[in-house]
Amino acid sequence: MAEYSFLSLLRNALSGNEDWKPAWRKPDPRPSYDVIVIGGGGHGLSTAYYLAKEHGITNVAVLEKGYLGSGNVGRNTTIVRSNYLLPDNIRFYEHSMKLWENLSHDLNYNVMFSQRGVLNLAHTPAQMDEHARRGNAMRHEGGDAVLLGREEVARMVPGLDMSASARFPVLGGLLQPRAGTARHDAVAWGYARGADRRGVDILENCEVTGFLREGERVVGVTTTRGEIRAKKVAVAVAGSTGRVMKLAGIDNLPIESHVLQAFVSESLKPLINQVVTFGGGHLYVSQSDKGGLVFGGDLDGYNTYAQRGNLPLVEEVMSELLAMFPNLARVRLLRSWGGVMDMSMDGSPIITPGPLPGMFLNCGWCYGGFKATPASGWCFAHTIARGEAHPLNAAFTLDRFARGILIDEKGQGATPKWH
Amino acid sequence: MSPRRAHNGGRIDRSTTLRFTFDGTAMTGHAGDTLASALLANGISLIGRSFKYHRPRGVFSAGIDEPNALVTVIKGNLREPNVPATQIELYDGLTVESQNRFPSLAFDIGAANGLAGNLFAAGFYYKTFMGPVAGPLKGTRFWMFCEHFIRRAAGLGRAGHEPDTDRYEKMYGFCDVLVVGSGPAGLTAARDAAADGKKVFLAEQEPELGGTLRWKSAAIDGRPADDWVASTLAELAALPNVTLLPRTTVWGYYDDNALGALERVCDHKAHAAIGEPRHRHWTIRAKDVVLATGAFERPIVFPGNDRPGIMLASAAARYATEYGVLPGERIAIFANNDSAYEAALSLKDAGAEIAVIIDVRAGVSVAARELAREAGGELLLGYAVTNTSGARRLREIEVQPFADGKIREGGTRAFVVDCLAVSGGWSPAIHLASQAGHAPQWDEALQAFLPPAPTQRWTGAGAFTGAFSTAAALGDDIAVNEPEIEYDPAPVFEIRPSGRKSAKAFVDLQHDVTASDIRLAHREGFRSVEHLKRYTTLGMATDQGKSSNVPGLAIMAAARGLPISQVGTTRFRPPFSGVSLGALAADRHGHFKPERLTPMHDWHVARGAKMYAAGLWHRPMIYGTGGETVEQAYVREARAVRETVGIVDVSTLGKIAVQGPDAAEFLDRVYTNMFSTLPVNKARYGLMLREEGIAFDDGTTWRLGEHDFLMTTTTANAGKVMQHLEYYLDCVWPELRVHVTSVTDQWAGAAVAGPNARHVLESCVDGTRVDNDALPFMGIVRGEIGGAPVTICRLSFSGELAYEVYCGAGHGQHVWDALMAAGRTFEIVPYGLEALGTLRIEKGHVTGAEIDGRTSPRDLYLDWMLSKKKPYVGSAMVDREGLLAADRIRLVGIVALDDRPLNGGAHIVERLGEEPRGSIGHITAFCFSPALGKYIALAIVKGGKARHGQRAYVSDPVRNRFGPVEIVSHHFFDPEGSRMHG
Amino acid sequence: MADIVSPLEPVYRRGAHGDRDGGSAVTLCETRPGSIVQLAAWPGREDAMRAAIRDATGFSLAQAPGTGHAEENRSAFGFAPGRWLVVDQIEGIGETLREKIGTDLGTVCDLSHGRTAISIEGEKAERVLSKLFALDFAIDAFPVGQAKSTAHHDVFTLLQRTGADRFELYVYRSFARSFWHLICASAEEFGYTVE
Amino acid sequence: MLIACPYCGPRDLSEFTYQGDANRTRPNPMSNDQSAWNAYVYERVNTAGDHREFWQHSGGCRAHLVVIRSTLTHEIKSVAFARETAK
Repeated sequence: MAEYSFLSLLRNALSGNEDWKPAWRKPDPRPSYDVIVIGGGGHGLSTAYYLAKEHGITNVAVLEKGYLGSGNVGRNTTIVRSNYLLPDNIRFYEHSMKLWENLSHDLNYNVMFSQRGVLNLAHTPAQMDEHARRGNAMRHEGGDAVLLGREEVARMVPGLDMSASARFPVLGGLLQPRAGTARHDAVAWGYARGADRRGVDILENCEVTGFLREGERVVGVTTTRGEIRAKKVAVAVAGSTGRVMKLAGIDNLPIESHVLQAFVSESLKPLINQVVTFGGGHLYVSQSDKGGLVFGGDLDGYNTYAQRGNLPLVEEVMSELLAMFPNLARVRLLRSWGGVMDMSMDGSPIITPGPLPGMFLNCGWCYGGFKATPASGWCFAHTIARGEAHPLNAAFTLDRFARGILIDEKGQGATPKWH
Repeated sequence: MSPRRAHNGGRIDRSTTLRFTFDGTAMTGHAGDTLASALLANGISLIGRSFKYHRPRGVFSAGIDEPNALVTVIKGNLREPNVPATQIELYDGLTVESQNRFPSLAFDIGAANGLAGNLFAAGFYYKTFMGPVAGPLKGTRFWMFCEHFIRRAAGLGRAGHEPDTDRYEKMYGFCDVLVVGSGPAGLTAARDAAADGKKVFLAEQEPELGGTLRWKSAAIDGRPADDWVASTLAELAALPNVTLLPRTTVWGYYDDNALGALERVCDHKAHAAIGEPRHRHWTIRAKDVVLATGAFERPIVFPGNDRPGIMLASAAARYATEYGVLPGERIAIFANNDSAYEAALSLKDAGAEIAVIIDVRAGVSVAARELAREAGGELLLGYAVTNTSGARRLREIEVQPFADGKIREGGTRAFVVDCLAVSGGWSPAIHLASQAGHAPQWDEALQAFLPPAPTQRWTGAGAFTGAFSTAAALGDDIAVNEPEIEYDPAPVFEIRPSGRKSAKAFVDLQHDVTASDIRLAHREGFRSVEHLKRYTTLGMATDQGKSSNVPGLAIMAAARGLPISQVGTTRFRPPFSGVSLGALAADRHGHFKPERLTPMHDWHVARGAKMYAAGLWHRPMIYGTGGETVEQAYVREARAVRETVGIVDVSTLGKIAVQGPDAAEFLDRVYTNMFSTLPVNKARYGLMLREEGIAFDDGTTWRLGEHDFLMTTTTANAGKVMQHLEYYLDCVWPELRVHVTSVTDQWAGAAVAGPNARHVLESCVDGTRVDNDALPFMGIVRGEIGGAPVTICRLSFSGELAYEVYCGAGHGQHVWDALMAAGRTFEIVPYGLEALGTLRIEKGHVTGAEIDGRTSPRDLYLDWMLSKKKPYVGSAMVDREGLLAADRIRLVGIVALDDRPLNGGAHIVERLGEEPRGSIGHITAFCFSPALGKYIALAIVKGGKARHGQRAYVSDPVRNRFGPVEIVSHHFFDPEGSRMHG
Repeated sequence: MADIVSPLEPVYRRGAHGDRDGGSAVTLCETRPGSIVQLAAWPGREDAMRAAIRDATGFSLAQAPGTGHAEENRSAFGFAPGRWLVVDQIEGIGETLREKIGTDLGTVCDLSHGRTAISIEGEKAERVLSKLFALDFAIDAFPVGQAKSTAHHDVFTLLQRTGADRFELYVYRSFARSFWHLICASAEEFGYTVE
Repeated sequence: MLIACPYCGPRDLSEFTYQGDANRTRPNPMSNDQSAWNAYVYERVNTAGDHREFWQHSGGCRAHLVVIRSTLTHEIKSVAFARETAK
């Protein structure tokens, strides 16, 4: 398949764009593979890509029940950052960040990762200290973080309510300069094309309906496109984790599925350059290259598999956005949508062999899934290929809850809606 | 030739002239005009520029589906970008700007993009801009360099930086029936429901009710349609059970028949009246909903279909009939169905010349032929428009014979026209129904998606259901006289001349998505509807694809060789059309959160206290006296507490009345330590865990009676603790007879602390003694201060002899004043949170910075509070291996060895290197300790106590503070507690 | 006894405000009752508690949720399962009730200082309240005497309808000033009088 | 969503707080069965379908409710006081 480049664009433009080929093949399922990855979202596709690229395992199928990238990889607010507090998370997301920084080259696909920075605002001295704690934690793990004062924030983000009479006046903020946004769909498509070029079969409209077992061992799946056997079956289905794992007889997991709404405004000329988050509530906003403000807030806060939210949360998010940017009241909301989040009990993910022999599990991404895409696939591929976790995901086990070795980034305990 | 005002006709008020400016040019219009109709009346046809190629664009529709004519409305220093000119009601003084053009609308250098159209085809940016693999532009740098320019070129209108000072408002509405849309079907439904005695809301997005009846030429009950509308509206308006909501767009259909609606209260006025909101956001709870939202006309896609002067046929007719505006002098009609023939006649009646009617069909109904004859002009059946020309507006069209879905070469004819009115059939406005549930159904005859089966309580009416005629909308009981035309269109969505290279044929006018882009998406495998949408951005512009979705889908279906029904449709999500963010925030715009004030708030502010936001509360941080720094102020305040006496407002502490015969048992279960053994009139410090064995909250609980406890919580966790208690009482131990009630606001609290605290109380408390016998440590007495009843508990957060004095909140200021007066002799000093923090750091007491939701009681050396005699919430999990691990971070004290301030959030390392590495923990709180004369801090550090006496370093790279520290016990001051027991 | 200071004092401006053409369609007043007392019955003892309320106030409250009654100087209503609020212009009725209500019946909790009472009256009262609460204020859905527990975002509120166009509102004292600003602003377009 | 509080009647979602899965049973407080406690605190059935769950009418009468609600459609099948139905 042809490399993408400016020259190839030019050549094709001159021939009326008639000669472009599909970005990935549409093969029929083969009877068996070395590895089946269930879930054609960002994590499943990147897992397949790194299995092929890093481990030379190319006899791989990615099974997607709908169209490729129909889950959260195409439903998020596109933020990429590694500004975590706890060392296990910082190391993992920092690895992800490094993969992001070279991803467009790696995939020969422009995922438009733009490092315009993520700025977390602080509104009280205590919040400044919390941000400093996190920024310092990042710096001690080799990450980048800058603590900004009030004036620096004001200069950086015009339109922000910097008045002393603001309900929660801005005192400063924590900036991660290397963070930013990427074009979410392009990440799915780029990984799909990259995996496909290395021989991976991407099977769309192929829903898993059950698992093939030999004793305890998982040896394949039944699907709407027939039975497919595999030496290893990997599950990376985010919000659908509960449903898919039930097919394997795993009825209980430290996961709840919740809906997270996201919002886009009409397209505007450049207004907000960074990703800015509010400290007087929970809100993050950035502006896409097309000009729409992309923003979101809290979960609706109840278990659901429906990709739809409700009005109270919509109103909450808007009031938080306007508390930060009172100049936006006349801007209009254009679209909203919901994504189903696999909320874990401590807010951190699970990337692990098991829980059944022959099976591998990747879930619990909470809000963190999109930015984790490269590292999640990278670590999951390692775990599948070697049969054991890489040091970067060694902490993300399933038994850490029972053992009390929690990675509770927000300090909220087993209340998934607060993570 | 250009559009102009017709000599007569329309519903505008020609006697009222309104002034407005467009790009600085003064113009006039009439009351009843929209900006779009007024601009057309002024001969303006170029109104906007498209998103990608910056092509000149004019008015395309007459409603909410407008993709082209977007402008920015300026009010004072506020800008409202991207408003369709078709949605702006003219008022005197209206000021608007065109957008997405530089330097001017007529000459826009961005139009150069159009020259490289093939290069900028769908998805082009995914394939380039990656930049070099190595060198200074490696990584993301080259992309970010390019992106800088792409961002500036993209975007539509420009929003302002000024805070919007207008008012927005929320409104909750409850009704039996919400009727959405006030066309013939909506009016009938509202009238019928009202007649049944139902409480009815009738919402209409336009300023005037009546829908298509305002511009369609039907006769109802033997009267002109507008007469019928007027009398029906008068009838409805007179009914007490009917609420009419003009200018109200129902935009979202949520669970359990909750609908969001935006009422534009003041957009059509130069100024709002006193107290009037600009927008009002309704949440309407309707027992039943009638969706009478009508249908959108859709265009036919053909080369050169985007020039100003090309518009939907119904829009052209509406300009002529409703606004008295001719969109052109010499008009061509291009259609695949009969409805455009009605439009032709309306245009002719308004004074335009119909040059030609072009229809892709070989034959049309008798009614259509009759309309064509009346409208005049040539009727070209079996023809299609294949090209257009004109620089900034339409000048000429080319037509060719068309049969079996294909252009037949030869026979090209040209017509000089200044307006082309197009109709490609009708799509019911099913958006709300789709939001409410299932996927819509494709109807082969109508070539349109019909609403899905309801999953919520709604019914459909009129054109929404695919019944497009007025007669069908009104039902059998009402006689309607209208042409009996066929609405079923020929299944023709795109005219695609073969062979020669043709002009761009636009599907999504605003986003410049062409038919070739859709075929390119198909070629590259982006074939599902969602991939198509995401890859090409089809339907993602401000009009949300109201006119482009179906043609786009049809072109993809053709490319795939599948019927449209098998290609599917994208699910509609809220909002149906843009909703101002201000309206959604409503009264919280400008007032994000309420303020919680203590009874002594005004006193603190009057005393110059610097206030601190603690959740929703305001608390004094310091009481600065002239010229003091924060540090000087808190050191002065804290020193006063250690040396004489201070007073602090503790009213914000959460206070929960825990009452009932099982109250003591309940407390034993929720606290780690024992409360059933607490005597009446005694208080005890308590610790709560989460079930996981992690510290949750702490505070003192006072036993006021055998069955009557007053629990205090931290300010931050008051709400959470309350909910925690209620959860256990309702869900886990419903058998316990305990009531919990929030009494935070019932009591004002003042802590009086310091060696002279007892003297202060002695001189102002009546009705009780406060000496050590009457009021020992953790004892409680009741008395009066200044005539107000008080409850006094001797407990200490500062480590000094201290008392918390509680009184009714309404007496709070009175008691505070009395305490201040009594303290004058002892130079009593009011102190704020900083001094409070200083005193507790010196004592090593923990607060939220240490109880951060991750620390176990052992991490905080609170193991002594874990009762072995009884189970409690958290007891089963507090001993898990992870919580006992040796490398857990645990509470210690820190002393700066370089006599420089420390910082909360600074990390601790064993050694300093080139780069900050090897964190072993972090500082949770720091102060200058007046008692020790040093900068000290509390920290949570790996190993905890085992490191006492060790040298370490503070490493605070985000504040560039590094230096030596000593790790010590967190009990810095008076570890034996002799002072507070004294 | 010391005077009870209202949290609204610095912002309470008697007289007519807002759109004067609206003709003061709404009257707002802080009613400052002397006693606000919560009574809570143990499960199964609700009837006995209602009897105790009848003895103390003379009001016979029906069993149905939210049932209440109001007279000039006194009102009582249910607002939660097994919980009632008794409001009286006289101070200290908590003590009287405490004597009548034993531990076997339930508990008494004095909230006289903890809640701020505001009345709203007038033809636009329903409309003003509809801006703040997700409740149907139409009289058939919210009859006279009835009470409801609700919240405006963070501000927990008890409402009792005490007349065809009159409601009494009880909000947490610490929020009262913010709430007062809000309700005044909501009434502004109709014109309002502070009594 | 609209939850029909048995005390207050149908009320808007904005008045309620989700309090989690109501399928779990808290082990006997004296029990030291770690797997039972782990199941209670950390494991969820995460039903795709009718889900038994706690809600508190926090912006109303403050009662906890047991609600059976579809996690696929948000349709509420039943609401009852938790005190009367909790396991």
